[in-house]
Amino acid sequence: MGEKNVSMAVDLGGVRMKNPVNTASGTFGFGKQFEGFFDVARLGAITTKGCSAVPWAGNPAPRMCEVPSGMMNTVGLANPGVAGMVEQFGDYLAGLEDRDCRVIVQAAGHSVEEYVAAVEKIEELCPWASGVEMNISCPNIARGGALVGGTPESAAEVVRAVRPRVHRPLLVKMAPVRVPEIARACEAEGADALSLINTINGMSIDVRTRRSRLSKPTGGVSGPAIHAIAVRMVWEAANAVKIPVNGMGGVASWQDAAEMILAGATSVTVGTANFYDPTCASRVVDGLAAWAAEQGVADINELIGAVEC
Amino acid sequence: MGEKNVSMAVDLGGVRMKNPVNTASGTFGFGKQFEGFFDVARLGAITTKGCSAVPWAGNPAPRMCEVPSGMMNTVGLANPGVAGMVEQFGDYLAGLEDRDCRVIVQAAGHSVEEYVAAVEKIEELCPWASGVEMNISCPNIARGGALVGGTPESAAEVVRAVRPRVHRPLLVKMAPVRVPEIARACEAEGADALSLINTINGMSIDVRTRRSRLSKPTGGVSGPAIHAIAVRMVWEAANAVKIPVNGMGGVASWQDAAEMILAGATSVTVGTANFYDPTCASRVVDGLAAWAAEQGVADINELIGAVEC
Amino acid sequence: MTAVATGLHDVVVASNEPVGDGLMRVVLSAPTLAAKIAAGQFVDVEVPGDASEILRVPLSFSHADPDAGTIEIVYAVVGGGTSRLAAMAPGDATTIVGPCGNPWPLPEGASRACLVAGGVGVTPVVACARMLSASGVAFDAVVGAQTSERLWGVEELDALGAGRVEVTTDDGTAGRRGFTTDALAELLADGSYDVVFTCGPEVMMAGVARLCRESGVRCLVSMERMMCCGFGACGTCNVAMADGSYKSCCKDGPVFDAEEVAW
Amino acid sequence: MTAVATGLHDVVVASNEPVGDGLMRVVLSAPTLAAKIAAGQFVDVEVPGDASEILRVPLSFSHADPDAGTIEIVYAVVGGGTSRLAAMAPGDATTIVGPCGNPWPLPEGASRACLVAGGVGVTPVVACARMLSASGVAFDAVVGAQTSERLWGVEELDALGAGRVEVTTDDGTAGRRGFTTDALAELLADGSYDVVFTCGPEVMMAGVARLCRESGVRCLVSMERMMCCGFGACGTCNVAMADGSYKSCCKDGPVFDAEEVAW
Repeated sequence: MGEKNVSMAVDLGGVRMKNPVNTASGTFGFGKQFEGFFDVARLGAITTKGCSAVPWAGNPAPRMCEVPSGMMNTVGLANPGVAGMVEQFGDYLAGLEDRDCRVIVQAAGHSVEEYVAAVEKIEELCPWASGVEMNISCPNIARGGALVGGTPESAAEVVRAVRPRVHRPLLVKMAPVRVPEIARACEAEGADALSLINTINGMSIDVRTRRSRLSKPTGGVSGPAIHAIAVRMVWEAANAVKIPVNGMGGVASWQDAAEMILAGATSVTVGTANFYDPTCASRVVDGLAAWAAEQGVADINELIGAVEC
Repeated sequence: MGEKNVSMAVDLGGVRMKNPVNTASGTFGFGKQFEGFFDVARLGAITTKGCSAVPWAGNPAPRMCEVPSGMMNTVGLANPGVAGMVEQFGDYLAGLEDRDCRVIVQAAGHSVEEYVAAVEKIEELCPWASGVEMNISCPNIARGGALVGGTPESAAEVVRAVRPRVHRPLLVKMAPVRVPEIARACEAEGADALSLINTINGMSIDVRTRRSRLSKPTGGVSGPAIHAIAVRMVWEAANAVKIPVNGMGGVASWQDAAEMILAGATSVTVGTANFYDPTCASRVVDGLAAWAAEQGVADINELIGAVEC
Repeated sequence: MTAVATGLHDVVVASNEPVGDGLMRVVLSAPTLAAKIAAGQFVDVEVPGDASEILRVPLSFSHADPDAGTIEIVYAVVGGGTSRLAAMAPGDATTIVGPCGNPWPLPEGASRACLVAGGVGVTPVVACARMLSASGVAFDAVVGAQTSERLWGVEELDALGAGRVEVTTDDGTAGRRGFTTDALAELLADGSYDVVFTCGPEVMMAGVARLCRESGVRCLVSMERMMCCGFGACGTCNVAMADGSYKSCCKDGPVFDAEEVAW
Repeated sequence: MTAVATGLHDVVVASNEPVGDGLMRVVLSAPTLAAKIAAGQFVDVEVPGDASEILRVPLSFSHADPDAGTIEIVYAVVGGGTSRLAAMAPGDATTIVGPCGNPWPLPEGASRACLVAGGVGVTPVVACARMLSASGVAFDAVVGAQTSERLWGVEELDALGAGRVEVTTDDGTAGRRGFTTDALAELLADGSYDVVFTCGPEVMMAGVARLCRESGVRCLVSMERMMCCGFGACGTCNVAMADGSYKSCCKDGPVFDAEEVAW
């Protein structure tokens, strides 16, 4: 094991991580649920479930179904609200920061107003948070459900409104659409880093009942099925902007994570794999270190974007 | 078996098919290769490999790699040219039309000029063809490799140029991006039907060599991995336009095909499954007929877009 | 919340054989988990073989034996995961996540209980019977199945000291033809039960809940939901509550008071 | 083009056992195909079990026996597909697509041939030897492997009437330490061969092609490519030709004249 030889620390737009491994919002709860599986503080960072200014109940059941090499969900951003998160998990999350694992709190909203309200609550109640990730892949209620982050213009609008209110690193969680354009728009509005990809919208129909297999017509596809698509989008984003990219999408092994880094990701985020392989993120930490040593580099940063094309 | 009770004929923008089953360009050769597996004339239609005005060699090896529940390819539109196709397969394809299986010839190009040249050759040399499908998911050489059909404007430009030169039904094979906008743009320029989805661009990296697993940085992902995404895009397109939709993407069973029809597809196209399950399309014909009978309809057209949301 | 932290456990198949038509009984050697899992909780089983089905299979257990270090699971073969599980042989190794969810509670002062099981819902009900007999709580039971070939648990319940065990089948091939609720209505008539524990199809549990409400007997139900994780991370196993809120089947359940649930 | 149309065949595993370190020999009962497939062609095997790996596995065969109705395939266990194939038991059923590609041609008037096999490339070479001995063409052979544990085919070639069989291994654990090209160079020295048939790693075949060119002996190579279908539909198995064009490994090959190929 060559870990000791390789410096694994990365700087994700001001979020200083001791290693590049992060967890995806909505797949890792608030971290605490995983302490029974491994020492969560081994990770470079965790990202919390997306929280809004007030609690949201989310969508009816069924909220998930399986698809080949993946799954679909329509949880609908169910969350206890920022205050509820702090009440239940604030001490744990502050302690995680003390254990040298960065905590990124995700803000959810359906409108500029809701995003602003969410980040203001986070600034007020989460002094311990190392960063704020704004999920702009949510449906925009004011615009008939079109994605908030579905166009460069709408993405820019919400980043512009939120940026001055966030006094720590601001990550933007992009929708998997028009990646280079939207990446540049978010960078221009002052985002410190980009997180991608979010789930890809899909549809699955029970052909006997003629109904969606979810409680909504469509849901987000995640898992190994979308990994190759995610690597391509991370590569496009990293080539489009100068700010760092937090790469995710079907990462289920250190090899998947290494692909993300070679494609240009500064940090790599484990998502759906946390559900069925709850020690995955911890093993990715070790696997990446061993790979970096094998590749003969002194610093993992040398491998970021190092794919030869 | 209730087939006899149900009318299975559909009209795909003027291409009158005896049943809704078609095959995807680039996955069925020129049809003849499949006669050893089943009577190809059982299908409602076949779509030929994309042909250009002159032969194209295509990309170096490796042109394919596997991904979870799918594959990626970068064949690069290798084709014998319209004249080469007619020389090798013209008699077979004309005969297929006589056997009541519609033949849709796909036109490939990298610029407006190349598309125009391709369709003019098809009009000249393929009098037997029931329809022409224009693949606008190709890289636009004049625009630094951006997809010809990557924006509503660029899609409209090429459809506008080709439409007056095609004197039979014109299908447009869309890229899996900005679906509602591009679908409306193609409809506005006079497309008779829309074919979607084409492969979704992906990237797969060998983490030891740091190189793409294909001869190009990226390739097109196809197969069951993208089926749910394809069903969603077909549903979006069918809801955005009045012209019929030819649905495809990871269709590997009659159930997958039925989902496409319920989502709004008038015809359903089997693609990647032809490679590993060469009798799939023939079984889909039978499976759809049995399903329509089970659903208690007199005409398969009653099930198009019949998903309950 | 679960008292014991949910963890990952290496397990080995000790035995795996059919106990009915489409019903299998697997015994897993899982000493650490067998020592701490309680009746009503469940496990999430990794079933290797087909990487296209990524999620674990959540399953209730019928018997956790700390002395033998084993967990017995009676399961229905219904999909890809349970079909692959049915093909696992003694000695095959895999992993399970557990304990998941919360145990059956034993209401303060309860001295007589009735158990109602429908289909493969009998699995956690047999675990409940084991808990009751260990606690000296007398119980009767109703076990329903589609046919006699899909019936399991009657001998186990008898062996655990059940007073009466009423059997119902949809086709009358065992016990009386009809529904568990028909039998339950009669048992409730003598008015001697402090609590009813039930697991089965949701429509059946709704009927059981209604009968209990009419009889003023407390009813505890074990709910089933599709889920991704089993330990509160995914948020997909929501159960609608009577007050309009949602609760998590894995984190807040799977056992709920019937009065909480929106039927 | 393939003379016989490529079709889909139901097959049953007759036997499947190791013949070396990471080398397996499977015999498939496939009467219709065994009667029409010719040496040098290949098959595309469906290996069930893992739906996440959708494509068939293209494999060359060493013996097609029309009387027994069987096809013998010696294969290396290198990936998911061949690992699942290695786990198949006698009696297991699956399907294969074939015949794929074109047979080894027998050059007009050839009376003495040399066969050169590297690694699992020995499989189609043994099929070639069977064709030669049936046609009364004398042949010698060179068989190379990494180690003696990964060597197969020598006895088969002897039994088929090979004159000399030279063995080379990378580590010297069998035959001479070194490369097949070292042995071939010596055999070519006596100048008696009309044709060389070879299959193995591409770098080895390039060396064989060079030696043959220098000796003025015709060389036929069996190429390997990743492919999706095996019957000319996917266009992914292209081989670069010396004239700058591409040919299809499955439709135009897998056998090419070494002089056609861009090495």
